[in-house]
Amino acid sequence: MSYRPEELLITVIARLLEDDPAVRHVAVGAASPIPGSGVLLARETTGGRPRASIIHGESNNPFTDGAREIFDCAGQGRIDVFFLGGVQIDGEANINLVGTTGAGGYPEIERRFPGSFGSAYMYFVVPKVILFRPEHTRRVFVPKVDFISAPGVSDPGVHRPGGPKFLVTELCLMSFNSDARRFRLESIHPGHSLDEIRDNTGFDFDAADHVPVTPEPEPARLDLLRNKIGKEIGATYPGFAAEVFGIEVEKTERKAS
Amino acid sequence: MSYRPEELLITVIARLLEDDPAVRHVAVGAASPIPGSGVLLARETTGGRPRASIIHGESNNPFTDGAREIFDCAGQGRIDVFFLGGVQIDGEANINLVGTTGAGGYPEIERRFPGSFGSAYMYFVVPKVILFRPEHTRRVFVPKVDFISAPGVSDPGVHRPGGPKFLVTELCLMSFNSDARRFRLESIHPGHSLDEIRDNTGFDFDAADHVPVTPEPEPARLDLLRNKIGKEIGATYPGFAAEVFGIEVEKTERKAS
Amino acid sequence: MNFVNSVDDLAGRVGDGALVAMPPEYSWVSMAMTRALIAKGVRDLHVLCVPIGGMAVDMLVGAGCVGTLEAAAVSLGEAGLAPRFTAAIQDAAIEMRDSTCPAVHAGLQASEKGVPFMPLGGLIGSDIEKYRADWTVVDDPTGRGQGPIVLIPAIRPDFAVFHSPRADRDGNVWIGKRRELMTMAHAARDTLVTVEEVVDDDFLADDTLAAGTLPNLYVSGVAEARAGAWPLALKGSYDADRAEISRYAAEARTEPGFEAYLEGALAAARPDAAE
Amino acid sequence: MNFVNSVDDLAGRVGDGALVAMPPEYSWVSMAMTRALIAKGVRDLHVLCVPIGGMAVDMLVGAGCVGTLEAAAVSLGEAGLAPRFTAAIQDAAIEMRDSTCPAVHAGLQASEKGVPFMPLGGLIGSDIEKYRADWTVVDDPTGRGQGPIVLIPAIRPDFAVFHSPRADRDGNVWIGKRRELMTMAHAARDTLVTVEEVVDDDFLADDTLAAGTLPNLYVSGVAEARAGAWPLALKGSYDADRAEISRYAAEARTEPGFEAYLEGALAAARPDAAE
Repeated sequence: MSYRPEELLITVIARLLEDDPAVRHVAVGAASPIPGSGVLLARETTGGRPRASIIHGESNNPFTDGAREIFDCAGQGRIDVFFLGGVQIDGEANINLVGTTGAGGYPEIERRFPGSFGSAYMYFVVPKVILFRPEHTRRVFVPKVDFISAPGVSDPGVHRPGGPKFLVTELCLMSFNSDARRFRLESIHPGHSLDEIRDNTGFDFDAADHVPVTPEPEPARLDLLRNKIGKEIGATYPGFAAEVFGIEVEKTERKAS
Repeated sequence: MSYRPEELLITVIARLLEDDPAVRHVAVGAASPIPGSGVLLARETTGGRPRASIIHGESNNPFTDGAREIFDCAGQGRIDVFFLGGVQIDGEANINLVGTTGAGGYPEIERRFPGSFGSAYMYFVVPKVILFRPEHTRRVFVPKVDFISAPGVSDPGVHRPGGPKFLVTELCLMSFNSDARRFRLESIHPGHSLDEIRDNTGFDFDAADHVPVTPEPEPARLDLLRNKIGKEIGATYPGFAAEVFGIEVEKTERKAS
Repeated sequence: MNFVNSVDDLAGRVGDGALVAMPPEYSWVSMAMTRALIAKGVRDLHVLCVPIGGMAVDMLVGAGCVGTLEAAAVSLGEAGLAPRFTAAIQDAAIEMRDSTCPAVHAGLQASEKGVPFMPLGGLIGSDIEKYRADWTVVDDPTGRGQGPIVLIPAIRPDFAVFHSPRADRDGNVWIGKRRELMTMAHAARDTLVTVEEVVDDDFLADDTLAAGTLPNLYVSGVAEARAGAWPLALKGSYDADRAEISRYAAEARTEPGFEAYLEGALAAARPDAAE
Repeated sequence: MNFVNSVDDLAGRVGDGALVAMPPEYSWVSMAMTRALIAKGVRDLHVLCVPIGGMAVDMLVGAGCVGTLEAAAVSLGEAGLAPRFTAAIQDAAIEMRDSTCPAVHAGLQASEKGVPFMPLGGLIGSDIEKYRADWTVVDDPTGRGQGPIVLIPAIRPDFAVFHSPRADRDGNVWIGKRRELMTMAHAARDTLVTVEEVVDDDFLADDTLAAGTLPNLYVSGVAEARAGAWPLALKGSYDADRAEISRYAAEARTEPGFEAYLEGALAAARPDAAE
């Protein structure tokens, strides 16, 4: 059964949630259709185990206490999984969402990106942060980020119940070991190779002698995605649903205030 | 024109608000019909200057952010006047809302009263706190309170934009000087005397050679009270309005949620 | 989702020694849960009044359910002093942690934000602050010379317990402008709610209703209890039954009087009180 | 009470150098006020994005109104990077205070509570914390050995500025579940609101509406501005005009393009956009 690259990534994310019974509540930030689809898929395949909260979503959005609630909720320990990205990510899982700097470093900026959003907090308090950055190049995966929006690891004295656990890219799935401060290659997506990954990664990482291939999306999961999840995620991301699943979603009817 | 003692106290309070242009917003706590009536009267006689907020009131209650809002609002500097009472009040304006203790002091309690409510905070942040305690006896006005729910004065290093400014009792009006840490008799209610006040006060206070008599309620103010304010305060305190003003108030119609 | 069969099932989750947060009388107290907790015979509760207690707390104290009480005040309001609370304090039968309203709110907000403490102005020089060993007075820790300030430690209730007019079919609970209920629920590990009725609606799908709704994310259990706040008021639904509250205030002045009142109150539900 | 004749009157109150708090794009930005502030030629604003900025902030930056910008991020969302913001940062034309969402909320909550600072978890070891000289890292000041924590100083905006579907006849403003607007207003000295319409109602008299209402106690001025969020969405009233936003994103890539866009935007009100 043929599939799109987005569908592969969605199933990779869904498995990370399905396989872990400690995942009871997954929150997804703004503009994250692939993680959002992954969560909704995992909820479906597990019979509803992880609660899915999609910030600013037209549905699956339970927040009624304003923009701070998602952070308060995470601080309360009620969010088990969150997704973060990065303009740059380095081998110690430091993430940079601010931009690239010149040799002098911040505040001098060569190329500015939006900013750190809530990363400097969520990375500390959510137990299982999944780094999601499809573009797998040396531009993204650098030896050392130019600006640390949020550090990958912290000194032992710092209260940090959370941190990075996995990294999902267009080429592979990695895990992160915060004691070793290193990524480890867990599986290589079909059609790609360890050499390709090494060539496109600016930091060293661990890998077993034989790294498994990432399983392709199962027909049953693809079926769910295309016939059920696509419509649901389309309520919040109509453009994404149209492009990836070929679904035109009517805007959800909501009573006006 | 004859008047009831409550009407005298209401007009005494109203004048404290009318005469001070810095009084823009007066908040009144729960179960305070006399201060509440005083504020509404002052609002009427000044053409609407002080905003009146009656906590838990059926009307004049602007709070929509829960039980903490009144305290947050005061902390923001948006409340200019608040009323506090006391089971005991001493000559340094310390107030006790907790109860009387034995010789060993708190936590041993001889006679317990409800507790300190928000006094330990409001006394610090509201610029003009009016102590209101009708019963003027040595049981109330003691040399030293058994328990300090809130102190009358603070050390210079303590951030304290607020504090006690006046004391209204059934016998008199006093002001409080926080530098001198002393009360001063400002006026004696009609029919009472300085000796009577000294006899019934357990602490020393300042008094001029000739202390004025508290003005009686003016007919125009009494008219306003009985014909307009009584009905308004009756929405929140029907029993009080019936007893003092002889007004039977229909419960205000409010749409149910 | 979070529905249970009965108030007794809900009360069954509250074990001895639990820290239970309860709202003030103007904010939807679950008297149904109060009676169920007493009937179950729970012991050694740490009750946190948010921030003021009334008849429910007085009954729990009188019934011997309370070991520690934290409150800014306890009173029956117009019906006078809370008799069993007053007696218990005067007899030193419970541990009392005298607080002040904004300190209770600050402690809950600290838990709501997942921080270990919250600063609060005022308090310094009061005996409330003096006798609270768990509060800390520090010189302005930002080093800006703003003077001493009190740090209130986070209060994390095991349970927030309250009543509401209604929940929707998903267990989202209407709280209206009673935002202290939301803070309580955010701060507490579990939130147990009795409601007048469960309605076939989705409060979160309506932007007007969503504004006053506690999402089921924070709700561990909901049980229907008609007249569940009786004899207290449930604003918007029914007024207080002042005669009943006065009767309580009078009878509970003595321990035998309280016992007799309690027996009657536990025996007779009052399903007609909401009418 | 708090009504003024026009958006320009409202904008007239905002002087050069003022600290202005603005909501994120999903939470009712007043584009009408943004245009009025630009037309008036205000300078050296300290704009606080609560916590994320979008087209309004980008326009203010492009028009030279901003001296200092504090935000967790600035972006046009689906329309891509904010072009004038990006250019201004790369040219070091404005002072940027990079923040993170919960720190902005915490700073406003500190002002809301009248305390000098608020503690916040996380942040330690980030370059955000490193470059914020106004933030303080202290070892657990309660002495409980809970480790270091960041103290965020209170942020007290001179003005909170936003748009809303409606105000009532007394100037009470509907905010629904957009509670950051309430925090902004509590924290700010003055709150200036544009609304689609003023309705002959009393939101506070209805317990359902009161739950989502900012009382006029916190509102300094209200002006009607139809389609006042256009081309952004006003949830519940109208959707975003994506074509217009995309046109802006494209034209504002260059300074001349931005100037041309701005000229058109200030010339043409769009009273029909809400239909």
